[in-house]
Formats: sequence, C-alpha cells, structure tokens
Amino acid sequence: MLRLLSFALLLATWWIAAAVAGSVKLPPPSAVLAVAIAEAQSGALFLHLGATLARVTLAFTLSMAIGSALGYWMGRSRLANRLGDPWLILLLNLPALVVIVLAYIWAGLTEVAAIAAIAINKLPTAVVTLREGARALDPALDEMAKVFAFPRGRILRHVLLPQLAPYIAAAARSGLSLVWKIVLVAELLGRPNGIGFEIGVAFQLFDIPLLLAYSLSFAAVVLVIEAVIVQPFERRASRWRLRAA
Amino acid sequence: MLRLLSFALLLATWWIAAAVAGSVKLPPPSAVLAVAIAEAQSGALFLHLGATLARVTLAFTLSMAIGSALGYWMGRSRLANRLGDPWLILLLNLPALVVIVLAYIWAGLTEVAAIAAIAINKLPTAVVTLREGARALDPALDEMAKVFAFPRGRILRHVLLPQLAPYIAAAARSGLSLVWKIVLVAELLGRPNGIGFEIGVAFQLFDIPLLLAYSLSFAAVVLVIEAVIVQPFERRASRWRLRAA
Amino acid sequence: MQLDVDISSKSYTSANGKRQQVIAGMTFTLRRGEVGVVVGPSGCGKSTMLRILAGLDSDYQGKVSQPAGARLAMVFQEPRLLPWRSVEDNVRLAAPDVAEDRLSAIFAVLELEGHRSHFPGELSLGLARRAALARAFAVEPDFLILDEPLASLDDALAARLREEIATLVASRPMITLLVTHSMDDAVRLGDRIFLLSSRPARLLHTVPIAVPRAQRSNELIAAIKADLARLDFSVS
Amino acid sequence: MQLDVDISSKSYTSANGKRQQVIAGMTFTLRRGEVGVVVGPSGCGKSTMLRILAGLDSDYQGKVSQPAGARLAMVFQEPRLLPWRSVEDNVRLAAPDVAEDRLSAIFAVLELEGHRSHFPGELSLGLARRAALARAFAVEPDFLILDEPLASLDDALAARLREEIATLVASRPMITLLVTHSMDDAVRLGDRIFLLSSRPARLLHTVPIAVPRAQRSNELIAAIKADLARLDFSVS
Amino acid sequence: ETVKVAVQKTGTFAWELAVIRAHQLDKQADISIDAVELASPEAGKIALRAGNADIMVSDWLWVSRERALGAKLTFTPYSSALGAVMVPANSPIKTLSDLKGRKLAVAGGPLDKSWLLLQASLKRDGIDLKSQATISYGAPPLLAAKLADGEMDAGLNYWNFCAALEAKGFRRLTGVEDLLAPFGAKGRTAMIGYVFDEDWAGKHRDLVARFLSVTAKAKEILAASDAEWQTIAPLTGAPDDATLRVYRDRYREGIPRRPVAEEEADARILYGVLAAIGGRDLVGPSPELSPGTYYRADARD
Ligand SMILES: Nc1ncnc2c1ncn2[C@@H]1O[C@H](COP(=O)(O)OP(=O)(O)OP(=O)(O)O)[C@@H](O)[C@H]1O
Ligand SMILES: Nc1ncnc2c1ncn2[C@@H]1O[C@H](COP(=O)(O)OP(=O)(O)OP(=O)(O)O)[C@@H](O)[C@H]1O
Ligand SMILES: [Mg+2]
Ligand SMILES: [Mg+2]
Repeated sequence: MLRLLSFALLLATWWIAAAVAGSVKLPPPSAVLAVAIAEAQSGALFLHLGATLARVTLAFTLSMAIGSALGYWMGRSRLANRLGDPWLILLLNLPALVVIVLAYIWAGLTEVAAIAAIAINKLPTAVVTLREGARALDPALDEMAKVFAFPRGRILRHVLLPQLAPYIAAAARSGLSLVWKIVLVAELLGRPNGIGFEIGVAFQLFDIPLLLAYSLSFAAVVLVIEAVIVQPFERRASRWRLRAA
Repeated sequence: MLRLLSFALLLATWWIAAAVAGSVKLPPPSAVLAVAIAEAQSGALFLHLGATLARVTLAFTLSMAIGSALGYWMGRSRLANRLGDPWLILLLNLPALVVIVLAYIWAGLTEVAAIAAIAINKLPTAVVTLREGARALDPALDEMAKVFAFPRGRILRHVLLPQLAPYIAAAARSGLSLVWKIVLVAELLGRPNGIGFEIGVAFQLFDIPLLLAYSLSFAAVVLVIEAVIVQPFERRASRWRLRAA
Repeated sequence: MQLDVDISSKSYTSANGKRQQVIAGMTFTLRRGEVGVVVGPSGCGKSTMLRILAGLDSDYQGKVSQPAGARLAMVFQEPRLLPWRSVEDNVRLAAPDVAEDRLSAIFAVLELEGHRSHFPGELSLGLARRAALARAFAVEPDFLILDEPLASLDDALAARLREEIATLVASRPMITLLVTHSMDDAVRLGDRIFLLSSRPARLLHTVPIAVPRAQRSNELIAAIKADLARLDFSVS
Repeated sequence: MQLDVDISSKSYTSANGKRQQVIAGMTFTLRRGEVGVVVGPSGCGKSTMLRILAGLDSDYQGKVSQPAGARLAMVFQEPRLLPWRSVEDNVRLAAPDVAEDRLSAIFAVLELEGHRSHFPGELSLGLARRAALARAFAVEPDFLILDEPLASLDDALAARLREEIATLVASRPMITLLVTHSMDDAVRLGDRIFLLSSRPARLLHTVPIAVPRAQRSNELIAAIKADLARLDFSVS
Repeated sequence: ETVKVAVQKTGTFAWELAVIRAHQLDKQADISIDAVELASPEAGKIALRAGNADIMVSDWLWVSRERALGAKLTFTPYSSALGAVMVPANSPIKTLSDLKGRKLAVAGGPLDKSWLLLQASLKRDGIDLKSQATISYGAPPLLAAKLADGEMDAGLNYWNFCAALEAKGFRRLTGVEDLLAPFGAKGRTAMIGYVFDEDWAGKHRDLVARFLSVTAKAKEILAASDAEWQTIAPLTGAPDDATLRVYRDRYREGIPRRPVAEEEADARILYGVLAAIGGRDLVGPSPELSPGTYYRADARD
C-alpha cells in the first residue's frame, strides 16, 4: 500500500538525516526506538501516555463540543457573532502559557485546572472553524427541512452534520494536534505525570532520544486511530461525493 | 455598536473578576494598562512587538502559502493524499517544543531556524483544513470552467478561491493564533527579543501584570487588524450569500 | 380548512442595495379539494409567492393564513434532495411513517425503482425531480405545493405523472397549488387558474374551470386554452 | 470541421458498487452549420452523452473526435453559474472579449438587463437559465451544446429564445447539439433529430429534416411531429 | 578575542555581566563577551548544542551525564547556592521530618538535584518523602507563587525564588547545602558552573582563563560593594530593598571559594548519592562522576 510505502520513506529519510547530521544532532530511529522500548518495558511510557491521553480526550471532547456549538451559533446568528467576536479574538490570541498559568493560579495545581486551561486554549479554534461552516450552510436545504417539518434531531443529523462534516473534520484534526501541544505545556508547568512531564525531564537532561521517544509515542497513537477508526469512517461518510478517480 | 458593547462587557468582567479574586491572583485592567504604557514609553513594548510581529508575519505567510497548496493537492489527488498522510500526521502531532529544539540544534539559534520551526508547526493544520476544502469543491463548477476553457489563473481566482474561502478563513484565524503561540515558545527558547522572550522573563519573575501586558498587546493588534481589514473584506466577499437577517 | 392569501406587497433588497418589488398584489382563497394553478412569465414572482405560502418567508406585507395543522409538502423548483442520503432515505426522512407498499407504489409510478439506493448526485435531473415528487407524494400532505413539477421530463412520462397528480388530488381532500409554464398542465389539472402579470406580480385573472377534472375532454381543454391564450395576450 | 461520435458503451459504477450501462451505442456525425437535436426519455443518458462530447468524461468505450480547435460553449441542464459573481461577471468570465454592445444585445434578448448586477442566488430559476444561455451566446462558439435550454421558461419567452437560437445558428457556421423534451423545439430547430431509446441509450432513429429552418411552415412542422410521434411510439 | 556566552536574562550571570560591562572588566582583560540573552533556563543548552554559545551555565551532574553519553563537555564552578525548603513563618513545620503528610511543592521535577538530595537525606532517617508527602512538581515561578498564597505547606525551590520568599517573611526550613555534610562532603559544593566544550576550551585556554578571571573579578565586586547592588537592582526584579538584600546575601554565600580539586572530591561523593537515588534516568550510563568533568585550567597538552 502507498501509505506504508510513504511511511517507510519517512523512516528512511530520518535514518539518512541522522546518519548525515550525526547522532548528537539527530538520533537515528533505532536509538529512539530502543529508548521507547526500554520505557515501555519499565511501564513508564504507558503510565505517562495513559495520563496524557486521558487529559487529551477530556479536554478535546469538551472543547470540540462547546466550541462547535458556539461556532454554529455565531455563524448563524449575527447578534451572537457581534457579541462573541471580541471574546473570541481575545481567547484566540491569549498565549497558552498565560491561560495555563492563570488557571493554575486560580484553581490550584489540579487536574481540573489543567483540563480547563487546555480546553479554553482549543475552544476558540473550533469556534472559528465551525463558524465558517455554519455560514456556508445551504439555505435551500434548511427550507426543505422546514417545509417537511423535520424535527430538530433529524435536522441535526441529516441536514446539518453532513454539511458541517468537513469543517468538523478540519477542526478535529488540527484541534487534536493543538490540544496535544497544549497538554504538554500544562503538564510541563504543573502536572506530576504525562508525556509533557516526561518531555520536561528529557528536556532538562537534554536527552534528545528520550524527548523524541515520548513525543512520537503520541503521534503513533494518532496514526493508529486514524488508520483504524477515522479514515474508514470518513470514506464511508463521503461515499456520496462523486469525484472522478 | 454591539461589538463595542461586548468589548466593554469583557473589560467589566475582567475588572470585577480582579476585584473578587484580588490583584495578586488577577491584576485589574488598569494595572495591566499602566504596565503596558510604561513599557510602551520605554520603547521596549514596540521593540519586542515589532520583532514578534515580523516573525509571525513571515512564518504565517510561509506556512499558509505552502500549507494551502499542499492541502489543496492532497484534497484533489488521492495519490498525493496517500503519500502525504503519514508525514502529515507526524508533523501534526510533533510537539512544538521538539520541532523548535531540533531546528535550533540544526540551524543554530538563528532567525531562520525560528521561523522555519514555527512555519513547520503551523503548516500541517493549514494542510488539514484546506484538504477538507478541496474535497468539498463542487465538480459541477470545475466542469463549467473546463468547458469554457478558463485559464488557470481565472479558475483559481473565480472558481476555486471563493469555494475555499471559508476554509482559508478558518485556517488563517486559527492558524494565526497557533503561529503566535508557537512564536512565543520559539522566542522563549532561543531568541533574544520578542514578546515570547519578555513573557519568559515575566514568568521567571512571576510578574503577572507584565505577563498580561505583553500577552494582550498581540491580541490588541489582531483585534485592530480584524476590525479594520479582515472583517470589512469578509463582508464584501460574502455579499453573495443571502442569509435572512 | 382553507388557504387565504392576501399579499399586498413583497420586495427584495438585493446585495447591491437596490430594493425591488416582486409581488404587487395577490388575493385569493383555495378550499380543500381545490387545485389552484399559477401561471405567469418567467421571473415574475411565482416561486417567491410559494415560499411565502409555505411559511418560509415572513418578510412581506399582507396576510396569509395557512391551513391550520395541515401537513405540508412541497416540490421545489430544484430537486433539493440531501446529496448525502440515498433516494429512498431522502423520501423516508420526509415521510418516516410511509408504508413500504405505498413507497413501492410511488417509486413504481415515478419509475424510480432502480434508483432507490442511488445518491442524488448519481441521478439525471429528471430522475432527481421525480425523487422530489416521490418525497412529496409519500408525505400524504393536506397542503401540496408544486413548483413546475413536470419540467425536464419527457412528454410521455409527464402525461403519466399528471394523471398521477390528478389521482392523488382526487384521493384525498387536500389543497393543491401548482406553478407551471405548461398551459396543458394548467387546464388539465386546475380548478382555478391564476394568471399573473410580469414582475412585480399582480393577479391579473382568475379563470375557474367548472367541469370536473375527470370529465374534461380534449376539445374542452383546447377551447379553454384558446380562451386563456386570448386573455394572456391581452395583458402581456 | 466536424464532430464524429462513435460511443459503443458507457457505464457508471455507482457508490453502492453496482455497475450500470448508460449508453449502449451511438454513432453519428455532425457537420458545420448543422443542428442536431437529441430526444429521449428522462434518465436515458442524454446528459451523459453531452458530457462525453464536451470532453468532460473520457471514461467510455468508443471514439469521439471533437472539432479541432473549436471554441466550445455549453448550456448545462442546471445553470452552473458562479454564485459569488454577478450575472454580468459570470458572462464576462466565460467570454472576456465580448464587446459591450453585443453583451447588451444578448441581455436585451434574454430580458436580463435589469439583472446584470444580481448574484445568481437572487435570480429565479428561469432567469438563471437565461443567464447560462447568455454566457453561451457571448462566447460565440464554434461548437454549441445545449441541454434543455428552454425548460422552465414561459411559452412566449421560449418561442422568442428559440428564434434567437435559430438566428445565432444561421449567423455563424457552427456545430450545434441540442437536447430537448419538446418536440416542437426539436422540429423547429433541428437539421437532424436523434431519437434515443430508454437506458441504456441507443440511437434508434435519425430523422433528417431537409427543409431549411426558415422555410418550415406550421403545417410542415405539425406533419413532421406526427411522423415522429408514430416513430416514437413504435419503439417505447 | 570573543567569547559567546548564553545568559538567562533573569539569572545571576546577567547581573555579573552588567558589572563586567559597567567596570569595563572585559576591555581590561582584552576580551569581548558576546552575550546571547535567553528567556528560559533550558535555552542555554540549546545555544551550546547549536553552536551559538561557547559557554553556558549548568550543573556538573548534566556535564558528567553528557560525557558518559559521548559529548565532551567540561565544567568549572560558578555558584554553590542551592535551593532551600521554605515554609510560611507561622508554619508548624519545624524540622524536615515534619514534612511527612504535608503538601510539598518541588520545583524542577523528579530529577531535580536538590530534591534528590533532600530525599536521600531523609531516607537516612527512615523517611521516604516521595511517598509520605504529597508532592507537586511544576515550574519554579508557579510553585513559588503557590507557596506564597498558601496552597502548599512547604516548597523546595531554587535559591532565587527562596530569597524572594524569605523577603516576604517565609522561613528557611533548611538549605540544601546544609544537607551535604552528612553525606561526607567537606564543604559547600558548587553544583552550578560554566559549561563548555572540551575541545573548544583546549583551543582557547587563554581565553577561558581570562574569561574566568573577569567573572571572578565581577564576583568580588558584588561581594564587596553594596552600592553595586543598587545599580543592578532593576535586573534582579527585586520588588523592594528587603528582597534585594536577601538576594545579595545568598549570592555572596554562593560564591565558590574552594580549590577545584576539593570541589571535585565532594562532587564525586554527591554523585554517588544522586546516582543511588536518581538512577540511570538521572545520571545516564556512568556509575560515577565521569572523568574530566571538571575543567583543569593548568592541564597542558
Ligand atoms: N455519476 C453517476 N454515477 C452513477 N450513475 C449515474 C451518474 N450520472 C448519471 N448516472 C445515471 O445515468 C443515467 C443517465 O443519466 P443522464 O443524466 O445522462 O440522463 P438524461 O438523459 O440527461 O436524463 P434527463 O432527461 O433526466 O436529464 C441515469 O440513470 C443516471 O442515474
Ligand atoms: N433573494 C433575492 N434577492 C433579490 N431578488 C430576488 C431574490 N429572490 C428572487 N428575487 C427576484 O425576484 C423575482 C421573482 O423571483 P421568483 O423566483 O419568484 O420568480 P418565478 O416567478 O418563480 O420565476 P421562474 O418562472 O423563473 O421560476 C426575480 O426577478 C428575482 O430576480
Ligand atoms: Mg420559480
Ligand atoms: Mg439530462
């Protein structure tokens, strides 16, 4: 399969780059893998990965749900948009560090503070994307649904969600990556476990193989989720698009 | 205007929150403004803001341009998508810290390294969003353009860009905020100026008013750009959408 | 149960800021069992009127009292199917309670049996329009609005479907409003024909046809069409 | 310059995986100055054939030699206007070199003067179709494809536009292919009429009309239509 | 000749640099110090690795680890100031063993050297602090703020944050340097030092020597003159004179005054302690301080 080929190419590129740059500047995949295996055998990798995944899942779900709802609302109602816009721009452009520090200051060095801070960081990008999606909705289909007296749930599932799907997919993919990046900062600044915590340690020791081993473990999880769940689902959901080839 | 009202509400909320929480936990707007004015008068604010804005502009332009082109290509060609997907997922889920550290190690603590690292961080989110946009393109209009032998430039400007506009807007807004967040990390780790540098200093000194003054200065710039340039343009460009009210 | 229409004026503001009157005056009443047919030049405001009657547009001057509690079905001028749902799902979503045999019957009449599982993008325009008709038929409406339902169909099929509409109308006491450019359709199906002026649309003539639908001979139809042609010419 | 069509087969694979033949055999040639009219039942494969001839679909068996270097214009079955460009811009984008007076003339004939600056979403379906016609006319094509160009227009306007098409065709030596469900349009405009079977479409009859377009009397037209009706019945 | 140094803007090295510039010590020694100003404590390592700095400030533990892993870095003492355990003035915590069951904030994470030394020292008394107290790891400034507003019962933080807390009236329960003696260390041991590449230093022995003497002079000035502290006050971020005084005193205490050989001997002992508790994660593959970790100015090749 092409995807596997490309993946192999990626590894090969890395290997060659490592060989050229020298293992101090970039450790080869084998070195990183060895570290990852050692960490996995000690159980530390799974512990930290688990903690991070739990935080990512919670913060992601929370921010996608609220962000999509707000974005939809702001895209549809001019009033909501006018009212929400300054807040949105502020939230968008507040540095992650600041939000996390403030959250920790207010809510203590707690799990709740961390997750809330992460969700708040991701929220506005979901809002911005879904707002565009809501603006692009086809009024002709709204009218159809109204004429045939579709109940709310049916409108949501059969009229709105399919139209918003590309926006949701974009917000989810880039959002997941954002959440993950911010989780790291939150863990770095004030959590006693998680990948970000370990990355902080690796960074202090300036241990690049360790840094890469932990960083890539999450990418590996996402790669698997994409291949096993998301992409088959997407293929099914977009069968109706008739693109040549 | 509603927007101003909402902005006033935002300030009021902050003021009240500061009063309730106490100025140690959250300084009131006046304190932050005072610090900002002091920094502005000393010229430091403009120096750092200028440096950061220059980096943001460069990295943003670079990553939006390349990311949009790649995303469009991956959305249109199944081959490109298959080949690019593993790389995309890897890039998406590589922590900003790791990319920045590696870039600095390879290319030195240089402006080029910083900007490249930031652009690489933002690139995949633009790709992901534009890919969805390209997948949602209307084949009927493609056919029309082909029949009437539209040259490339005309297709791009009159057929593709208007369809991709909501995706570009979403990628740009959330991307700008992402670039800004990553610029801060890059500046924190290896630049001798810029808002991120100052935020790092403020954080080490745990000077919250200073932290907020610098953080919000960028939000203020974006707020002005949105109000003066982006939103009037968007209003014009979306006149054709006939939404009730 | 009846439909009272009294639209004194309807205007649009277009994106370039100009305001344009589309309906200048329209008053009529349709009772249960009646078929009203609206005929008017292209762009005069027919679809606009239908949107008002369907409750999709409330930005007009006047008063429309929709039949209370009536089940509405509409065939829009374009098919307006959900592109991501199959033909069958499109119909079932609008009419979740439709019985399987009735659905089969509808699909058979519209010659859509082979297309049940197709997505709308895989249909020809004529097929898509028929799917939209199937959706409206399946709803078993009390108030049926048809905006050029038989356009883009070949003559033979159109004639058969016209009969089908007549049968449906006869089978249930419903209010039907049909827009068409075909005088033949108008005279064969209508109880009253509303002739509109060009934009802004004004109700020029109301032509009642007293003879029941089933008893209209080809000669009668030709005669009425000739009458109408004279009327029509005198205004446009 | 001529159009040689020899499509032996065209199939679609639909999303549910089934493969379905749409065109079963179609061979004809159209020369410069000729108007071919395609008539066939709804959903038989007419638009599919036009897409192949326009070069939009190359996934078929057979061979089509498009007139070399010919300027193509097409009126799709749906208007296919760019929703974000005004009517005038839509036309100008397809025909950047069109002279202002010619554009005015086209808009006047199509009764679109008042709608130049409107966006397509602000048009009625009939107006949008006329805008699509305007676009095709403005291009001054050598090869013109029209997919039911006069549907959704009122009779009077349709008759006028039919005359306009005849004038255009007479003014320039071009190849024209028209799909219609109206026998009247077919007989008044066509030099040759292609009658298609239902899906999969097969060329059943080619009916040439020898009398030049301008000289066709109403009687002649009625006679040809009667002939065609007999033919048509014998196959469907 | 130019020496490129990585300086954390809020660190003490920046204070010394200011003194050097003010007194033109660099000019006198005929060297030019090119300071790469950075905002975060870890950025120095990047600068060194990326080749943007010849010299940065870090600890011998890391240098030894890097040497064991193949990077030939070397170290020379800079400061013996270490972290401290701080408690609120009226805290019931009187001794280290009172930390049992308390909420303790630990700056720098689980592999922080002060934290490991604290654990090792309490282990001797049979206390496993890691499991017997509630530990919060986090960024030093954040934890300092957390201790200040009462969310934590006690905090182990870097000396500069402790100094600020001390000025706010917090009590120094114990300084980490006070924990060293029981392990067998002969005196205050400088954990922090200048770090540079061995090969680079080999090629620039004279430059390194002059640089070290310049900074030593700056240290002497800061040790002797109180007025000098007023001039660098803005750099320290001290909000008031009291804080500045504590900074000053702790800084002066931290100036390393012992011969390098003694430092190294103590470092070996402490390395053993740290390696025992921090394990491979901390020290890397070498069970003892890597040879050559300490820079020998007199070694000639
Ligand atoms: N993309 C597609 N995938 C699968 N089947 C298709 C596709 N496009 C068209 N078809 C099928 O091909 C047949 C012919 O379609 P076509 O649009 O050519 O019909 P037509 O003759 O133009 O009909 P009409 O008069 O309704 O416009 C139809 O049965 C349709 O369902
Ligand atoms: N949203 C809109 N904004 C501005 N003008 C509009 C809008 N919708 C329709 N119009 C104008 O209103 C007039 C009537 O449109 P309408 O769709 O009701 O015509 P119609 O009688 O249905 O025509 P057709 O026979 O072509 O379907 C047209 O001139 C059209 O340009
Ligand atoms: Mg209409
Ligand atoms: Mg067709």
